[in-house]
Amino acid sequence: MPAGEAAPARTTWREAMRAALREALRGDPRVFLMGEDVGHYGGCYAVSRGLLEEFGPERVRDTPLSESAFVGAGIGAALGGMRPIVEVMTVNFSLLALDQIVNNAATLRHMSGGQLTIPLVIRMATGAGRQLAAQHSHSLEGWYAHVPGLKVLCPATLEDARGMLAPALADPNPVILFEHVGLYNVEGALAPDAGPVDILRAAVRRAGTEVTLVAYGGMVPRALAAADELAAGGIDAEVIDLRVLRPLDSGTLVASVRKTRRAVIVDEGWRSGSLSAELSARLVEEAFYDLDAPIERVCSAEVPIPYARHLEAAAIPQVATIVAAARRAVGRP
Amino acid sequence: MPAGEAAPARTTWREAMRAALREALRGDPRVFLMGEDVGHYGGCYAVSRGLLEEFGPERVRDTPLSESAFVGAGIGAALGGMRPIVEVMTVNFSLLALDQIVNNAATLRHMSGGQLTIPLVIRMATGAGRQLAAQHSHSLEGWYAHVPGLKVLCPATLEDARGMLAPALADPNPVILFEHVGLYNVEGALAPDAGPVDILRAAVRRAGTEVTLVAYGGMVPRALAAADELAAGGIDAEVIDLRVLRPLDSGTLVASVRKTRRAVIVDEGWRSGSLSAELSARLVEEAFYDLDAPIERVCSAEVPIPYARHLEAAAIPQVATIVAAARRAVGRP
Amino acid sequence: MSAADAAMAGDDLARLRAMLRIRRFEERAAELYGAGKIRGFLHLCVGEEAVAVGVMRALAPEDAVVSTYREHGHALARGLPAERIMAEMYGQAEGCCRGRGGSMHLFDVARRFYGGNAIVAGGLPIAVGLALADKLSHRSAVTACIFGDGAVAEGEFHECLNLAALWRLPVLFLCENNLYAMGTALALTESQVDLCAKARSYELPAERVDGMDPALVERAVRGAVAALREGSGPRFLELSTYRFRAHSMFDAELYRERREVEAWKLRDPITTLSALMRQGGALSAEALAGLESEVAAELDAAVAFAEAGTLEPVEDLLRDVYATEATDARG
Amino acid sequence: MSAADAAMAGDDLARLRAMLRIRRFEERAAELYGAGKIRGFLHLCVGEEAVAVGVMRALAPEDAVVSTYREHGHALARGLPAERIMAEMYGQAEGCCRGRGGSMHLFDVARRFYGGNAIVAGGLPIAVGLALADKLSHRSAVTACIFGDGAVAEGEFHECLNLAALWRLPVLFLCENNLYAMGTALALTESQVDLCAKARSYELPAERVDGMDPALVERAVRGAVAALREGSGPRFLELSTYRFRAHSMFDAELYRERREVEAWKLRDPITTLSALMRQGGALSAEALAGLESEVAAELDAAVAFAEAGTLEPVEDLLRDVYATEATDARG
Ligand SMILES: Cc1ncc(C[n+]2csc(CCOP(=O)(O)OP(=O)(O)O)c2C)c(N)n1
Ligand SMILES: Cc1ncc(C[n+]2csc(CCOP(=O)(O)OP(=O)(O)O)c2C)c(N)n1
Ligand SMILES: [Mg+2]
Ligand SMILES: [Mg+2]
Repeated sequence: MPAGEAAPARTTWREAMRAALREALRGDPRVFLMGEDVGHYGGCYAVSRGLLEEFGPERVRDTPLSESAFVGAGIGAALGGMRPIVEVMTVNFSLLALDQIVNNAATLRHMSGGQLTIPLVIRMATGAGRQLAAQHSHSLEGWYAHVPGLKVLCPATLEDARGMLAPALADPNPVILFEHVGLYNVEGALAPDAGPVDILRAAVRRAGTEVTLVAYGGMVPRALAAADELAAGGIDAEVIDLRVLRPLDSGTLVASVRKTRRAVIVDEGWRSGSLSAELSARLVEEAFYDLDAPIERVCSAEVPIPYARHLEAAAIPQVATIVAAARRAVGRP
Repeated sequence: MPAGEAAPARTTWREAMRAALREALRGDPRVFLMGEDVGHYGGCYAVSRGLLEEFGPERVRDTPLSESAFVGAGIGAALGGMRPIVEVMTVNFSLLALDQIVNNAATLRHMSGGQLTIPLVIRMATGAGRQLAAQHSHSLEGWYAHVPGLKVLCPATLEDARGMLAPALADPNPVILFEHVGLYNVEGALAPDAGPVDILRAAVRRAGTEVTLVAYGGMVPRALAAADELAAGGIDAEVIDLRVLRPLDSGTLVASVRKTRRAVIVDEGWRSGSLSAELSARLVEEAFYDLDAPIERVCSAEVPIPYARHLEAAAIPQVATIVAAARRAVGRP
Repeated sequence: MSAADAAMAGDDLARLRAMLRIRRFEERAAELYGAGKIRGFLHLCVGEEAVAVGVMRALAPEDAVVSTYREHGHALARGLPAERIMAEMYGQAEGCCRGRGGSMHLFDVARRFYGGNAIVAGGLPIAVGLALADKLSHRSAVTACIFGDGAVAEGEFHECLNLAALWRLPVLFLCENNLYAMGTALALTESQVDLCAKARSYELPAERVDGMDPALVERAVRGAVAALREGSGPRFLELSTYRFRAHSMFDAELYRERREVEAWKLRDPITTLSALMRQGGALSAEALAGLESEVAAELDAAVAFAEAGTLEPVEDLLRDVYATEATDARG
Repeated sequence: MSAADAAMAGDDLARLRAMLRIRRFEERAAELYGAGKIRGFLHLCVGEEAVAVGVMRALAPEDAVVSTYREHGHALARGLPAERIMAEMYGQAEGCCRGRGGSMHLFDVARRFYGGNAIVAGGLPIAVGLALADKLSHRSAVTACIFGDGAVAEGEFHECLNLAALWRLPVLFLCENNLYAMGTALALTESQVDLCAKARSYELPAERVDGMDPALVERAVRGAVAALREGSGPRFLELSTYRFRAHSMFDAELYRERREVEAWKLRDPITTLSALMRQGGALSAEALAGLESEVAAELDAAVAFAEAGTLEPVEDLLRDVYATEATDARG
């Protein structure tokens, strides 16, 4: 599915990501992809399958299991003028590289008085729902969103999966791009000329008047499903897809809540200290007098995500729990 | 200053910590201290000075620069029946050990169906204010407070510096204990029989009626100073020292805000996604209808903490900024 | 048959039975995965059974084991009941971890089996700490720390081999070298592919062992464990082996040649040992069939146990996130 | 005096001057720290000047340098103006990093001096990446990556030596072995104290060099850089040296004997070289005095520059947290 040519009407989220990678590798010789098993294996979630064959081992580089070294090497390569795309298999493993990301990627520019530029993209999978248990299912996007010097993106739609990589690479800052494992197999139609999207603003995915549901990444489809269910019950919900986790676009959120006067924040992170808390705090700061009810948060239970299907499901936000929260918010529980 | 005997009327925060360590090492042969330079050097902030001489190299263990290995070894030793106290020099370096802390220490008990117990204490310095620049001055307590399976303590007073270690060691869970670098030299009087304190509740450090100032660790003295200044200006502030960052004692906080109806949260973390956000969210959830004004947050600027004194000061919360926020909250700016 | 020969034959039979049990368990697991009974990531050790069996036979009950996400064989050989493992993979309350861990996270504190770690090299620091606890407590236990060739590239490998050697801790580092980390061949991950040479650079004795022969593995581990118990410091064994199946159930196996797999299958530890025993007259066709049906019966029972299992109540989701009383932590 | 001797003498003089400049700079810094003009952590390299000078003389302008928090000497020898460094340590806008980095974080992109990293071993991955960029771009530059003996224990050392060797990247790993990491002696941190042996386990050439002799350091680095430029893959040099002063301004130096320090001081690279030059007639007392006053004048000017500096406006605090336009990142 070469970029620029006619893409199939139907595609998967995974294929959209792959098309974006292929386009990036084709379009700029400074771009290369590196990470564990991105090459010969085809990517642990099969996103990069076929790219080694097309671009060769210099540009699609399998790395040893050395998260700190290869993420840091991405920083260095960006300093050296390249446009690296580094894949970390999942956000859990990214903890092994967090020193490089926080202490180097995020600080070097400011600390050097503006001398250094780090045009780096780090992609990583995140989220639960595949019964991978406690060491593979965390959602730590909120941590990255806490760090000045980083930009953090979280595509939810096919358009964003296809279109966020190019502007992330064009951005002169380190950009973390999260891919929810539950989305890879999502199928849908994508315009043949789908291209770059903005990486500045949240998006209203469904307009509504009575309550605002805010979500990002893997929770967006659930928020939309909840809105459908609410609509069936006579409640008109607006759904906002955050898209950009840092810097946060609170403006779109505030505008929505000014209208609906009620908010439900959906976040797969553990409740305490998740990004949902920041969104709540911002709403209180920027729209306190517009709120007619306490802000509801639907987050993951504060537990290492368990393997068993029913426990995992109970641990993470579900359509039903979102619906219930929205009903509470509008006072029709 | 042996524990149990008469302590000097005056002591420093550093000495109070040291007395707690000494007592722990004396009282339980399963306790040992390990970390970089805790022994021959005397501790990077001189907390453990003299302990090697008293307890020998088996129990006061200098480690190689290998944060992941020695923190993980602390987890293993705790599993093996010891009561390790692991010192990580600063929270910035703890990123190198975060995989062990999040993926192992915090998950093993739950993931094993309750079979494993990890009575481990990890001490680390945190905070800015000593012009140590961007790789030594972060405040990431909020990250740790996000993780189920961990307990997180942050002593501010001499009593807590002296008294939190014993209950932390007695706790069968991994406990992270943060020591703000700005507190070590604080001097004051400590009762000769100062001993264990609770590690469950926040504390009201100053009663007041018009606005609640919430702080923890290094920000507590600043909140208290701000309260004094506010009192001089005729505003009666209550000051709450959070003490326990996980599990959060929102009860004490809510009770205070029910009374004062206004809250200012002081947090040295970068504003977006700091613990202050969670506190704000909880107040909205638990005391929405009691709030008479938007919650104010006084946090660090979203910037890698710079070296220059004036820039560092501008980046972190100051008494004046706390006072100003409180004035806004009570509507007398 | 001399007494020694008889003992040896008995040992061989025990080894064969143990390996067969693992093999058949893995085959069931694969089937049950296909049937949707087991979910998540499933990593099978088919082909590598000799390592699990050889290692565990050489350990004493007081020794500790730290393993990886490819640990069914280790767990079974260590004595975890097949039914508890099966129920765990079914996600049932009767599983060894109440269904919370699944395939990658088997634990059994009574048998000092400390997981089941799915962070590559993440178990090494824990093994070092367990050994430190044993040493500080003047116990003679050793900790067997199993990991794959892929783990060798991680910083934790380096930090832990150094720490163990520096402090002369009773850790036996056991590297299952199956030549690949997922789809990445050893030569693509290590500048020095001689892993024993790497280990020796930390000043610890290192030896390569044929990991397709359970008796050789057992002998090497016994020797190492004996030295460790005397306090001679940590050791490293590289166990050359091969996984016959995909890395996990999601692996399309694009990275290795069919031929290579077939060549290794000729060295199948189970068929090799049983053929040898048959030749030597130590195993009749009936005995082998008997073994197989014994194992099948055990696994039938394990599956039935899992099928009959119950789900942990959702209300217990938060149970054991925290320990609530100060129990003595030593398992 | 032959032409070669004259050249050599000229080189020696340049080396002596460069070392003296660093030594006097460090002494000023210590004084200014005492006076409260410089704050934060201050790590001096007094005693280690031969390393900085030998290394930097062997590098070309297109080469990159990655250093540590003990980097004043490296920065000065690399050509960063003393006044910009001094102003940086004063926290002034005229500092090389606008006062944001301070002593531990000196950067100069024009000279490809990439810090100034205060996370031990944190610079190594960056060096690997810089070298990867050079290699992928078919440039002949090499990256000199300086770190201390303490960094060798970190996982990143392991990961990076492997990665550089595996990919044959033009990184020159330069380990300043001053025998201590803060207060912890090498034998307390490494099971194998022969750091070259450790490096060789990654299949890269390693050599120990007397780090108290700038000419020997320079020769070794020149040789290594020449090989690197030809694409022969990374190399490791261990530079044996010693810091004469405390680790930082907070260090009570409880961990080493006065006698040891005194013994090393007898090998002071500056007094040794100047004595040799004096003996050989290559340096008169007047010339030495001249050097000293030249250096003093430069440092007086640097201090005056810093004293006259201005503070970055507080309104600019957030400037450069993010880059705002797509600049070509290569410095
Ligand atoms: C830190 C970390 N990085 C990446 C992964 C993903 N991953 C799982 S298994 C594996 C390969 C490990 O290979 P090896 O250690 O040789 O063990 P094997 O699977 O061959 O038994 C990888 C890359 C992980 N689990 N942990
Ligand atoms: C990751 C990390 N851990 C700990 C420290 C604290 N620390 C600063 S310097 C130092 C010693 C480093 O020793 P070495 O690498 O030998 O360099 P030297 O100071 O001797 O030049 C330590 C432990 C740090 N900066 N970074
Ligand atoms: Mg392998
Ligand atoms: Mg050193």
